[in-house]
Amino acid sequence: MTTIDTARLARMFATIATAMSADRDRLCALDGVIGDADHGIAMELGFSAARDAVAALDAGATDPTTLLNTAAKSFLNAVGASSGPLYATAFMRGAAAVKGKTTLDDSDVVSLFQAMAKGIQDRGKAEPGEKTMIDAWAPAAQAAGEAMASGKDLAGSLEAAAQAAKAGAEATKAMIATKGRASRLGERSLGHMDPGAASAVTVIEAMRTALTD
Amino acid sequence: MTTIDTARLARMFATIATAMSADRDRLCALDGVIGDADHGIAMELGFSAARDAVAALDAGATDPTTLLNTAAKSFLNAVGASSGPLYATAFMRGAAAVKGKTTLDDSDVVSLFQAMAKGIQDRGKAEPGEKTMIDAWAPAAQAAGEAMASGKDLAGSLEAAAQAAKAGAEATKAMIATKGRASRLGERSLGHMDPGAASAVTVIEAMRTALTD
Amino acid sequence: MKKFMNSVDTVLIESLDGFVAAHADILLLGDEHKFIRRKTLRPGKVALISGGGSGHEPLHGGFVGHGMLDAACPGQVFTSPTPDQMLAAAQAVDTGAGCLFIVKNYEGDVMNFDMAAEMSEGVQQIVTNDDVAVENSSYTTGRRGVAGTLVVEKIVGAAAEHGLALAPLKALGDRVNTATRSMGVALTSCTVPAAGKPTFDIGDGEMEFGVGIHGEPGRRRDTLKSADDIAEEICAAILGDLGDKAKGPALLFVNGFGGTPLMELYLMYNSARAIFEKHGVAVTRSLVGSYVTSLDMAGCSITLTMLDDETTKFWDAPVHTAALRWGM
Amino acid sequence: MKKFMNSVDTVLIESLDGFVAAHADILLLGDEHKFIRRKTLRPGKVALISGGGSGHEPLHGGFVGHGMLDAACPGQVFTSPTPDQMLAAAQAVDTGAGCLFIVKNYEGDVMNFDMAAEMSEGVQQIVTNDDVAVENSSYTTGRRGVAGTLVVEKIVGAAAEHGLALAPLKALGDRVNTATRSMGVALTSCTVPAAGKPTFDIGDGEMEFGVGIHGEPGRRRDTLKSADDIAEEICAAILGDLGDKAKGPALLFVNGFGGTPLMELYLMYNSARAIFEKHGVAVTRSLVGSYVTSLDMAGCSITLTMLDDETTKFWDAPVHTAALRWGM
Ligand SMILES: Nc1ncnc2c1ncn2[C@@H]1O[C@H](COP(=O)(O)OP(=O)(O)O)[C@@H](O)[C@H]1O
Ligand SMILES: Nc1ncnc2c1ncn2[C@@H]1O[C@H](COP(=O)(O)OP(=O)(O)O)[C@@H](O)[C@H]1O
Ligand SMILES: [Mg+2]
Ligand SMILES: [Mg+2]
Ligand SMILES: [Mg+2]
Ligand SMILES: [Mg+2]
Repeated sequence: MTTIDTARLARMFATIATAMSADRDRLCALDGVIGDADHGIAMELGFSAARDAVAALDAGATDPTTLLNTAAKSFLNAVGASSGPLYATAFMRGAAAVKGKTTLDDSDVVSLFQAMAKGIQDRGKAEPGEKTMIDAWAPAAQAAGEAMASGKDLAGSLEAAAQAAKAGAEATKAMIATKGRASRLGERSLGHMDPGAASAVTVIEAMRTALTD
Repeated sequence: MTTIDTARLARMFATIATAMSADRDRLCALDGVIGDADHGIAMELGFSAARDAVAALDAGATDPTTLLNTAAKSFLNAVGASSGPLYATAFMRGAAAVKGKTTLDDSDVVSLFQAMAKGIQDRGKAEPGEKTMIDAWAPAAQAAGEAMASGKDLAGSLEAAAQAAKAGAEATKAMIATKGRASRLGERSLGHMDPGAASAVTVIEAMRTALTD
Repeated sequence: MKKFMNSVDTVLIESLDGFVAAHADILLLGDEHKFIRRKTLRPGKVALISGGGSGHEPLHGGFVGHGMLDAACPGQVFTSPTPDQMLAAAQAVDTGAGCLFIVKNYEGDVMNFDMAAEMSEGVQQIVTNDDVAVENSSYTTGRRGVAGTLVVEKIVGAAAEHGLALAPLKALGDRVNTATRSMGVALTSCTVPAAGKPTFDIGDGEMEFGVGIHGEPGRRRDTLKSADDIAEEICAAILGDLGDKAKGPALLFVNGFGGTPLMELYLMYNSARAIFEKHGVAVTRSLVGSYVTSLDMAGCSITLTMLDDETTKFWDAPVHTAALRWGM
Repeated sequence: MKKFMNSVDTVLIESLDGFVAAHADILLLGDEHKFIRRKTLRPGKVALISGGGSGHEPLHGGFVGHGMLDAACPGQVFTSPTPDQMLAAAQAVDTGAGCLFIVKNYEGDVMNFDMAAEMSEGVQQIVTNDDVAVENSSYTTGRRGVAGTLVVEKIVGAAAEHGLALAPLKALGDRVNTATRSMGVALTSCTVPAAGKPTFDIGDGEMEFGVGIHGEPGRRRDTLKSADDIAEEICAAILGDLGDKAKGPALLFVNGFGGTPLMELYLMYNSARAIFEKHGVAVTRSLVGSYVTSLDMAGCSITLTMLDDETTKFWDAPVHTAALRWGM
């Protein structure tokens, strides 16, 4: 059983930010096909801002909820694209899910993870199958919960989540977008991976690495 | 000694109009190099309007002055380009020069011709050498007057005018424009014939044909 | 890319600085360029705040002033402003009677304004969605908010000036939005400064029918048609969508996308007006110009708002903003 | 050529029909589209008539109305109107106090207006020539009249409304013209409908410095510079030409050529204002927008008019035209 403290959560944001910088151009290219080509920029900007904001906190004097809310707010105010409110809501809901805790155990992290997915869904009102990041996040949250319920530890649960996200992102290729910018393309969106789903895979993979390695 | 009546003057406008239609594209092309590419259109429009206006008059009941003023007005109102006021003024001055006559003898025609050139010069305030139609009209008017003074008939005088116009137009190639649209080009106008001088040759040649053949 | 600019990163703030300097008699700039606001507020009046991606100038900053908006929040080009901007604007211009956000229906904008609304007290929102180019059908995202947003902002702005409270203002805005339909056509693409090249390729003899104001693709690509044929198709889409409502007095608004000159816009107005009037619409108010643009895109949209006595009165009411001004 | 039009031959009249229909509250169209006039005349007021080639919209038709012109005569695209138009306009709007023609300095326009003036009684003329791009030097034709013409029309229009007689109006107009300097830069060519193709070729990385409003070549072709560098050169030409006069209050007018969006114009305004103020000019009045255009050309001009109390008062005076409106 790992114990995640705020310093570890702060490092998690640094890990995601690094991953986003590396993935930026691919995400912009994906968004260029069915959106407006800025998704990589938005994700890099958002997570860099979140990283900097949480790094500026005094980890010893900050609880996970405050850290996550700080990340949410800085992400939100850095990014005007759709991904801003979606990830900001994710982290705010995650913050609420771990309210009162000073450190997080395995099941707390899975709850946080599931709350994030729920936050994205509540904010964007997308259902699975609409070709959005929800097609990665929803199966990932479900897989993490199931893995934990079946006795897996955090590493195993997040591993299951990452794999489900990957499969979900892959599946968006066969979907016609009915939410987000790509929805105006109708059938023209077929055959292309949703950029938000693609970046979700990167985020989730980075979270797994940062929280379990 | 020929006698020019209003019917003959009306036919003169028809002859010029035909010549202008034939010359239109060349004049537009010349104007395209150092102006705004509409000189052929303007001249065709103006002389077609003048032809139609004078054709509508009752030749028997109209004196040359009225006919020329009618031509001037219809030319003026048909053409928004610089050539409109220039030729309109030419014909109005020509009209004034033959005021009171019912038919024109050789020297009347030469006076009319000289008044036209003077009218163009008064309206446009161009001096010879400024690369305008004046570089054809001024030497043509002078040559016509000198020929007549030296005893030539109308055919000979207009023949001299046409030749002087041609030489004058040719000479504009070596001039830098200081009047008209081309004046903004400075030295860039060098090497190109002035379109208004080129059309003046055509007008004068058509007048010669119509009044002497 | 051929634009008057110094660097991609400073286009927006330099332009905002110039804008507010040129209209310093009526406007102020918020800290960090977060918003543009009226210089003088009217205590007790509901505060109207709009905003959205930049690149649609004069929308929205050009509509801040007496009789229209109290503040506008400019996002980056074609990108929603962020909630901190709306919160800062609300804090600056809410004099106690509440705030009404006017938001164009794009998910980025809607979600960002939603978050700002959730973080505030006493905020209502109007979401405009006048674009009939996107058919409602299966797309749950719904229609885009385009040029009709100006009409909502003008009429609601006048009503707010007149003293209407928050709830009736929201109801009025929704009613105007429901009475409004727009559709656009692009002849060229726009070029986003940060991208440095046209958003889409379009052939010399082509046009994009039903284009959005960010260069989003439209209903279809077609060969370039005559003005009358284009107007015919746009007006048919608007009339078809309005159905029975397309009778009686209306405002006809022909809007340029930034690269189309007035001469062509008035020609389109002439075509569209004839078509609408043939169908029983009485064009009693008109607006022609480039008010809701898409950077340098050549193209235009046609907007029809069905009017009644109340909305006509509010349309006519005095307005003093950088881009719309009459009666004062 | 990508334009909203039905046929080259009818572009102008369809556009004029739309224009007057959209502004039927204040405008009337003369027979055969010879002129646009105010609906309501003020007996005893000197009649102000302007005009010129079309393609510069909203100039001049957009400036007809209370506080500005009484009539405008539209020529074909980039071609002077003919004297019958000016005569018909004068006949329609001269209420007995005489007529003042406001003419941009192009030979076609000057000669056509001259002929109309000679055929009328009681006509005076102001010829505007604010363009410093063409250096005076040996060219007897002199400078072109460009965007500064708007300033002359506004100030003289207000003075006419105020009751000034013909002679002092002409003197005032000449004074405003003398206090005004402009210069423009083109990023793209315009396309004349009848020509169907761009007037000049210009490379992706080039601009034309000192271009005229008909696509005439300017001082020189150059590589595309930053906004600040462009503003620097234009302002230097204006300041250099004004010499000692460039001190004190002034109107700064940044004008778009038709294809340049407001965002860029305000950015240029920001650059130009900083430069002028550094040189001791106090920018007390501002105007930014596409008012004196060159069809669809991307580009802009900067105009500076040195103001005094009287001209400031007339600039501020109420105006109600299609394109400029304030105070009423
Ligand atoms: N309503 C929504 N719910 C969930 N995800 C959404 C929604 N709308 C958009 N997205 C996601 O956001 C991604 C685009 O993000 P981004 O490019 O940052 O925003 P924008 O579209 O505003 O430019 C899409 O690929 C999609 O995955
Ligand atoms: N001031 C002037 N005096 C005499 N001729 C002139 C003058 N200005 C222009 N022109 C003549 O007019 C010709 C151009 O005529 P046109 O193309 O019809 O007019 P625009 O220049 O108005 O388009 C020039 O080639 C020149 O010969
Ligand atoms: Mg995007
Ligand atoms: Mg975006
Ligand atoms: Mg010409
Ligand atoms: Mg011409």
